[in-house]
Amino acid sequence: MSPTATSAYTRQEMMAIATGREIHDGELAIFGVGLSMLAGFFAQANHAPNLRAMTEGGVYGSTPVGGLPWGIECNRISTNATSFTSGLDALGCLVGSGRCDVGIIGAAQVDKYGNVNTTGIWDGDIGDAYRAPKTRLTGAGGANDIACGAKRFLIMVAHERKRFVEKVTYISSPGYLEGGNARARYGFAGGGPSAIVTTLGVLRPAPETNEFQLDAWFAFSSIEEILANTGWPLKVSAHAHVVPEPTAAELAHLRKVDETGALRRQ
Amino acid sequence: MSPTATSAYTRQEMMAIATGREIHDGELAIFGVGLSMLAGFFAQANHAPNLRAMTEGGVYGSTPVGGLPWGIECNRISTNATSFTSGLDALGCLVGSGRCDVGIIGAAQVDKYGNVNTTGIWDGDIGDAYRAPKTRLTGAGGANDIACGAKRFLIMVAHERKRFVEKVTYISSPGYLEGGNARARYGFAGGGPSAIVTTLGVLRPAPETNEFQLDAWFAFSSIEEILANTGWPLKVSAHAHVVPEPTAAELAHLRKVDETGALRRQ
Amino acid sequence: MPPPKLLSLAEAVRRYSWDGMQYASGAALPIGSDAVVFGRELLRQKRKNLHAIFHCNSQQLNLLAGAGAATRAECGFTGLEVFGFANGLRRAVESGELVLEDYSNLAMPLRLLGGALNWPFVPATVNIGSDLQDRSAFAPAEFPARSKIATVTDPFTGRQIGAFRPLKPDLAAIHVTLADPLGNSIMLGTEWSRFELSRAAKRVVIVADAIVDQACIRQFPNLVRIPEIVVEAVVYWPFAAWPQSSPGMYDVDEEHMRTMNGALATSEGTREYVRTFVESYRDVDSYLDMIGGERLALLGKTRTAFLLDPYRKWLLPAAEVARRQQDAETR
Amino acid sequence: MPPPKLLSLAEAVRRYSWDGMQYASGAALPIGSDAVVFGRELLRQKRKNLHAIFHCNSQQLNLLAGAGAATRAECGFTGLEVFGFANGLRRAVESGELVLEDYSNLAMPLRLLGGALNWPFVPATVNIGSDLQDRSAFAPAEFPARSKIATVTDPFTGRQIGAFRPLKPDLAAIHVTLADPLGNSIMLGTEWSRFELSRAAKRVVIVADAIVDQACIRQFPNLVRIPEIVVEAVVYWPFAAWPQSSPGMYDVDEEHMRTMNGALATSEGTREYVRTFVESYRDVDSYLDMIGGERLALLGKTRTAFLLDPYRKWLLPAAEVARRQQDAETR
Repeated sequence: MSPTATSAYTRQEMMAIATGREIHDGELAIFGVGLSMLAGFFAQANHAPNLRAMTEGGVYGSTPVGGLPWGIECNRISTNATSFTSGLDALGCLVGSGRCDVGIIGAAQVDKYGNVNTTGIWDGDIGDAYRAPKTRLTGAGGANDIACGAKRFLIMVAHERKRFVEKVTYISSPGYLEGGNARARYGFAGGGPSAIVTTLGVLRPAPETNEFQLDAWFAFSSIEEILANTGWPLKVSAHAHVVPEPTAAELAHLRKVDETGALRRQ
Repeated sequence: MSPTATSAYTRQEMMAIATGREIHDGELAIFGVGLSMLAGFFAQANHAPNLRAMTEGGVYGSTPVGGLPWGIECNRISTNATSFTSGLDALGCLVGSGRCDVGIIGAAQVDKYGNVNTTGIWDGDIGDAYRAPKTRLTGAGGANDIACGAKRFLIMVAHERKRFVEKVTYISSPGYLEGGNARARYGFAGGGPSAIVTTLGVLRPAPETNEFQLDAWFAFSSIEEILANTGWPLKVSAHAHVVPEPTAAELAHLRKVDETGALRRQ
Repeated sequence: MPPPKLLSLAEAVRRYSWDGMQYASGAALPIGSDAVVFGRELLRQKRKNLHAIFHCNSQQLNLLAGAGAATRAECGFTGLEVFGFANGLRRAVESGELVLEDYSNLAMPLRLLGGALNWPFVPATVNIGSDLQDRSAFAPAEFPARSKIATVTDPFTGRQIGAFRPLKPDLAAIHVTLADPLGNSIMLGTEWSRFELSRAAKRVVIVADAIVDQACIRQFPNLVRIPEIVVEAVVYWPFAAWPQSSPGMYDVDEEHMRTMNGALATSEGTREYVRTFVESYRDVDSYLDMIGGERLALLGKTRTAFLLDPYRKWLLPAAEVARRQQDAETR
Repeated sequence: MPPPKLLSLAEAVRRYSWDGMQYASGAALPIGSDAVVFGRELLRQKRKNLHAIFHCNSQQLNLLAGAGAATRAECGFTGLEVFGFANGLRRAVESGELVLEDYSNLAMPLRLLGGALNWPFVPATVNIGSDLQDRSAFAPAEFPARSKIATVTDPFTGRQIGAFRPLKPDLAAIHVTLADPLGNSIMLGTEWSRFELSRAAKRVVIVADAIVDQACIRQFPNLVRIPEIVVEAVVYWPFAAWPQSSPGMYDVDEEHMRTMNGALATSEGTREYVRTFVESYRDVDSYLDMIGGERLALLGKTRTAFLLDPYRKWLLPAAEVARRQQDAETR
């Protein structure tokens, strides 16, 4: 638990709430499994009642019941849907097309330009010829499609030095690539990552360069702690500030969504 | 009515039965509206009980009830379907893909290479610049997709000189184009028209050239009558023969399908 | 829970249509499900220079073309199936009042799918090698008309195929059998290309024969192929496809199909038809009176009625729909 | 009326699978509907060198990979969602026993759609500009790996996009909730990409949790997204997706998801798992006994059970299914 004045909450809960605050009422939003789903449905419960939420499974109009769904198609989220279609519909017609306002994805590794690796961990560079990773991860899933197509997307990731690297070994989902307007080369429908929300704070891309810099820290963290846990020389925004702590209402809404307390386990 | 020995039947009925005889049991077949649907479901009723019939509407597993359906989606054929999907599924996944064994289409104009015009009638050639036809017809519909994708297709058309032309003014649905293996230029999944079944007889493509020639006449017609009603110098196959007349069973099956007697009106 | 989207037909047309727009409807078939009544309202509100995107012609396009409201159209099929040629459309094309661009019945849904997926082009293995590819009514001087259906080289084999232009109509009026007040929609009978159209169009207005309680939607989510997230407004209008049919609801009105198409063969007949069957009613009730109770009863006695049985208990009474529509409109 | 296609699982695997084939399943999600039991039977019949096409990994691919039966795979997602990494697949990839080609969750259904439509390539506006496009496990020396995801030029704008290779698996084993004896199939819950797969695969075997009378199919034709005309055989197998879930039928078996994935982390554990949960049963009954009546009852108490209610009255009793299966097999 974090040592703060207000009611105790975990770093994961702060991360979920900070992510949820990035999502606005009425938006068309897509969530992945786990943390990202909790953050998204927290937003819907707390301040975005008209959020048009979906999962890449093509599950529409539902809200999880009985706790964190085991997957985007889990019965916990399929039990009160208004529509079931398909992955091609959700990720293609609604996300890859550029129609979706915001998506939330996770990362095993993220770099200074918001490129995400969820494919594997290699010992050093992959090299000219592709080779299997030392540690195989979960692959791109729908995150690549969200990163290419959603008008903007949020990256949720535990703030650890090994995860925040100068350059990811493998780009599973494109951020700003080499920075600047490198994305333009590919004509992506989507605009790129608008924020990296971590267990310690919030990073946002700098104008022009699109290099991520420290925008805000949490009440329980600090600029120093964040710099120490970032694997590249992280720039600090001139307007860096502390993120307001969760309100009692926010915590209540989050914990209602996180019925099984996934975010309260340390 | 035709002046034949056996029970009276119309030229249209003979055309429908001759067309139906081209369809084999177990095939995946697509029928258009009107005559083509009657010929197809006659085949199913008469000799192809395991025919897998569909319409381009994505209507599967049904047989018309209450007479000739007004359209491929008419309630008369929608009332006992086992599956409804879409035009993209029927014409794309099942026909354009090359999966469908046989299709039946109609024609306003057909030429010596089996090219079909259902788009319009012009006064003379269209010319270099496109212009609206003097008489606008129904357009290509699904016939172009059947002509491109079905393994083979049958053309049903009233045998009149104005309809059988050296070269159609406008190719709505490709036959053998300029003949020979001209179709190969476009890599069509389908093989082209296997027969033109008319109110007077049956035309089939000659080997190599793929020019249609007279293969068979009906008991009530003759080589002379067919030549006189064809707008190009029609070659006669060395094996030209008379088509066996409808059997009592065939007529019974056809008239069961053609409940409202569409084919018996002259 | 988002607000209900029930709107009157007149209000929906006022809000979401304009002169010169690219207007798509029903992704319809000529005999079946199509928002024909939406086309009638477009005429009542004097919309003109419409660029019509119709997978197939229907009595709606036949009427809009015959009355001179549509001046451009893109279609796969332009007849009325067993009811013959579409006289209104035919007359407009032959007179040059309407410019008609021809495609096939597979090309149209593929172009809508391409719009839905926001692709720059759609691979074409049909329509190529025919005058559908070589001739363009929109670019008549161009031969072969490669700005209509281009050629593209398969990067894996070097083989040349065709490329369609994707479609993204400004507005789609989509007829469905059942919708809830939010726009979650159930179609009975073939979808034809209503699924692709609902994702391709910039805006979607649902025109439903009946409104159901959301409990029906949650009981049959796999039937809800058009979810509310892609819907702007829901119009309740019984017999909205008349004289065409709606599986589970009513059969095609054979007599009026002929009457209507006969009238559309001449401009006089069309003016008379518009006076009698377009401008004559004030609301749903007077629209139904115009068709006539006896005929409505007859058309409703469809063999397909059993298809509606699983959903009947959730049908909202007209009064309840009216109440919810008022709530929605006065927000 | 075509003959029924009911086959025993063993017979279906004997007839339609072979070593080295391109095998696709469920177009599944890791927690949900997938023909997991078909994968168990592939192991029982010692199939090997399978080239697996799985939109997402599932416990089936996790098992086939962990047991060494699959040596190549193409996937969009390779984890087990909240259950973590797929240990069997992971071990096979890290050891080099299985070569895994990575795509995204949109790329896979688009490639299946391309196969279904028999396109030479599919336009790609995702996966480009990332290592999904530049790196290929099947062509490791090639960088950038344009034989995997090529570039193609839009003929209308000259803009470059990507091009996917279409997929046409030799066999698809597709899990559905309900099927009639001919193969007309109803899915409850997301289709994910079962629709596209059913058209892309050269052969389709349906694995259904329950068999319904055709009257059910004719009552709900719009739910029948996989019609019998694309189906070779129908296998009746209750709890066919276990330990995964089947909406309307049963929940995910959380404990066995962990047990199974735990076992697949080592080759010893995998051998033990195969002995205990793959080779141990003789038929449906002993398969259900293996899971255990108490657990079956618990899993069957799913919140989603109401989704099955409209169809319950048409469910065929096991004995009746067995009888019809015998008829079909002895033809």
